[in-house]
Amino acid sequence: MSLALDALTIGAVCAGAFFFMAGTVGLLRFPDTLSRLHALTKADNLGLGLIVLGLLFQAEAPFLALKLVGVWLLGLLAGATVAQLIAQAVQRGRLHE
Amino acid sequence: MANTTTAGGFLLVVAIVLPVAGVLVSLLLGGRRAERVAFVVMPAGLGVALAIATRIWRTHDVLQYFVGGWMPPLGVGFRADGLSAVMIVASALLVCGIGLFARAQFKTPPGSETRAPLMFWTLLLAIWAALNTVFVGSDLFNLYVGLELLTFAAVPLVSLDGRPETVAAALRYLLFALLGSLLYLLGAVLLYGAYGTLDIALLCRRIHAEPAAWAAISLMTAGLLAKAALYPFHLWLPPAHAGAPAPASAILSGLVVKAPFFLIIRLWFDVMPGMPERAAAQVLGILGAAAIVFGSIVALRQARLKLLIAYSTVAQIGYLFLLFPLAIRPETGHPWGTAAWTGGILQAVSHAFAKAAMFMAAGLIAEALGHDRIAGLAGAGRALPITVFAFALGGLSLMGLPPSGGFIAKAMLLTAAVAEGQWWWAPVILAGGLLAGGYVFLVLARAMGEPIEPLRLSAEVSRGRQAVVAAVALCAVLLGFVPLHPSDFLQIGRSVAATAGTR
Amino acid sequence: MDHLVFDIVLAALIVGVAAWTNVARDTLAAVIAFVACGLLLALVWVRLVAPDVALTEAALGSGLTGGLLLGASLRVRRTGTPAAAEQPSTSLRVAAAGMCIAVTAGLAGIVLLLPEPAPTLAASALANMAATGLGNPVTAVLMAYRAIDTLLEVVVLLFALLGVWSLAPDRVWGGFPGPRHRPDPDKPLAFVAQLLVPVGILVGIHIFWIGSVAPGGEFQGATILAAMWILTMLAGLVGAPAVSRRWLRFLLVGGPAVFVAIGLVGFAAAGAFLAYPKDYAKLMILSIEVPLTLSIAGMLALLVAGPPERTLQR
Amino acid sequence: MSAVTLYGFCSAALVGLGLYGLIVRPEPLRKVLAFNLIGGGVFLLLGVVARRGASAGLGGDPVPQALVITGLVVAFASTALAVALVLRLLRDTGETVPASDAGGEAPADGRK
Repeated sequence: MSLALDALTIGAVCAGAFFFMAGTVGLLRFPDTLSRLHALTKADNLGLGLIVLGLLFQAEAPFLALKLVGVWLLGLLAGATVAQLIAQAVQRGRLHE
Repeated sequence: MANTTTAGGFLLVVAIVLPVAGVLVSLLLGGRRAERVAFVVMPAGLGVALAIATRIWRTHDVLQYFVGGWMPPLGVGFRADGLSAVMIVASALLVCGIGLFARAQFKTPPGSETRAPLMFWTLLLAIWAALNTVFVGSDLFNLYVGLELLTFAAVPLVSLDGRPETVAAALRYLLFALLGSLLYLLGAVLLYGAYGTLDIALLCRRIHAEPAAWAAISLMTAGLLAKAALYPFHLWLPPAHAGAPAPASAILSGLVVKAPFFLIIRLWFDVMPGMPERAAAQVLGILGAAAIVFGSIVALRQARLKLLIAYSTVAQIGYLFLLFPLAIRPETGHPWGTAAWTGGILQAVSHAFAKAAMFMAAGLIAEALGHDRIAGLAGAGRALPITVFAFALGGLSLMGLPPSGGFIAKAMLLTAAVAEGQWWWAPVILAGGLLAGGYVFLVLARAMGEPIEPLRLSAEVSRGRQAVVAAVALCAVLLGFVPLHPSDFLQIGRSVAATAGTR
Repeated sequence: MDHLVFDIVLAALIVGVAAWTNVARDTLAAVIAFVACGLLLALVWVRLVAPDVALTEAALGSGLTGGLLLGASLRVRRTGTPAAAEQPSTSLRVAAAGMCIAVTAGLAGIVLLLPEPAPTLAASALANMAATGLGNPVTAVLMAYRAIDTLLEVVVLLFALLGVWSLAPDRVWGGFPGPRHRPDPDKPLAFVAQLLVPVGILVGIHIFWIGSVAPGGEFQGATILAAMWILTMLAGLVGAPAVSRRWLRFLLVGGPAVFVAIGLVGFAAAGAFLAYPKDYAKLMILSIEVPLTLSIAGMLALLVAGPPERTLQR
Repeated sequence: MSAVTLYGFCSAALVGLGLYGLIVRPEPLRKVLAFNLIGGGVFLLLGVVARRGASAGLGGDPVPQALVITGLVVAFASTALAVALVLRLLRDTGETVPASDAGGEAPADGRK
């Protein structure tokens, strides 16, 4: 049983790490701010979600699992807000490159 | 050493908590009441300081207090020896004098609260609390917090009038002070890592000559030198002390730079007695000698009175550091039995009074004449006779002429140089006195001269304020009547270190 | 050590990011690198089994300090200052590098020479904890054994705030700190503030509350509360309070004042300043901590907000 | 080499890097950043000392851990005061960097 859970964790975390990597590559390689933002937020939200999912299999107490989900939700919220703010700044021409 | 709180030890807590409470109440009440609170705290604080000194004097023993009843190494203690008592009383007297002097300058107008008076009165009490913390601290981290208290109370005083050049001076001062604090903290961390305590008395028993201890003392000394503005770390001092309002300059130059010097004494003589090598002490002495020569010569060439006084502080700080080569591992008995020990500490105290008086005198002159250019001082002696007289009295101490505390201090340093066979300090001490004579007479000669055109005073200066300045200067003169031999009082509390650590 | 690879990577990352803060041309980039460095350091604190410190480092050392410096570097940039400041000569750089390498090498050497077994106060801190009624040894150090440090440290914060306020121009004294942030309900920041702040306040109180038995405490909780206050100010939901407001003075002074007062009660009740009688220790510590947390939160938020810039009168 | 020693080296490197930045960077804000790096190094060293003192079932000596918390708060206060001074100078002296740098350049000279 625990072996199966470990395998699930490893799978999910590896997948999450892959998405993080993809997002970072996008951040570095894409030409303009908006597409960088796109790559970063999409991939990172998915990556974070997968990692949290993987760790949920290891959570010993329900409260701990709840905290992990809380981390994911806060991460989503922060990512979305910052992306909005940066996009607004780009639209108003306050940000170059 | 009795490992308990001594009777009367609570006075040490009161000495710190009283001005802190003053700050809290001032801030809460705001407006005019800040000044009133300050004038309630000042006599009370002076009373506490005198009570501490009399107790130490009568019992001939240290005062000790363990906060919360927790013993070191887990807890934090306060400890006041003869040296602490002298510094506490001197600070209390000066704070009260400066407070009386500043009353006219930082009067709160009726009605709404104004910035400068509120800040001045709260920061004055803040500096007092910080100084007392440094003087009674016996835990190296607690002392770090005390040093930071001092920094945060002193820096805003520099830029109190808000001119851009004073803000720049305050920033420069802050950067030096922060570097000093961090180096000090790094040293304290190394000591904890090596010996598992920050308490000075315990460290003294556990410490021995090894790389960690050497590195710690070097880092801490370097950090404190930056705060004490010893040459070549003096760059921040002249603009900061000359730019601050006169009462603030008086407290910065008179007291604030003495706190790091006091801590270097604690480190070298209490934490690691007998450990510092003569060579290291010679280095401090050489820096001190360089400060005396450099500061005095640059002071001679200043065109503005306050800058002249500030550079003179750079020079006078140099004298303090002659204590180290002359008192460490003396041929004759304990370091604190030497003439250099008493002389160095007397120099710290008498310079505090003399310099505070001179800065306040300069402030009055600038207020009356509307400027502080030395070339335009003619006629000041006639217009402000008491003030110029007070300036001259302060000058006596700087030159080392009798009767003044400075004379006794420099005479004892000179005696020690001869007795220890370190004759090379003697010419520096004498040359510093001559150069000080040069810049003091330069100012006096100008001030006593007849103005070419009749002097127009831009402001009236009350007799009361002039009298305060004269009283502070008189304290420096009165110190000239202490007996010219090693003081017993300054040796109270030293025997602990002697039995515990001297090798 | 099975985590050694992780440790090596983490340490190398920290050194690299720290070096980047020196090298980066742009101050903003340097600040961002510094924030990253702080977050990585928070991980190190977890590795060093110091979760209390990890929380403080992440919230205060990296978060609030980073926010403060980000705001400052943006203001510097907005005034359009060219990076024309004279750069130091190569010889100075080489000399500085040499000195810094020497300092680093010396410190590293001393780290290797530290005594084994290391001196520690862990046992005595643990042994005396029963007298404090606390379950977290770090909180016991902060609130009992070395309570005087904590008291003086809060006073340090207050002095620093006085110093910041003293930089206000005379005519705006008593007014509002910092630039005005206009309310704009459509903005994402206002949305996130409305959503996040209630949660954040709960988290802050939770972290403060569990500090007596588990990692957390007044400083960590206060930092989160301060961050929430700053967020609502940034979003324009509430304005920064005028520094002459009486309630604000109460908020700031309350914590240290109660600390001193209860310390004096210790004189009477337990025979020493800041001593707690055994049966009431927990209660007394808690009655210090509650106002202290609020005061610290207020001081931290106002330190970020800066000196008064706008007058009371319109 | 143990992880604790590794982080000890890391703290030494942080102190060195911070000192370098302090000497070499003329802009006051960069000096403030450098101070925070040195501070980070000093606190990390304190953490290493704490971890080495792990005993009695505790993961580390709580005394130095508490000192770090105190130190972090003090460091934040210093940063806030320094930033306020820099910004005030910037506003008063307008857009010129050299004037705002006058306060910041000195430490580099002072250490020569």
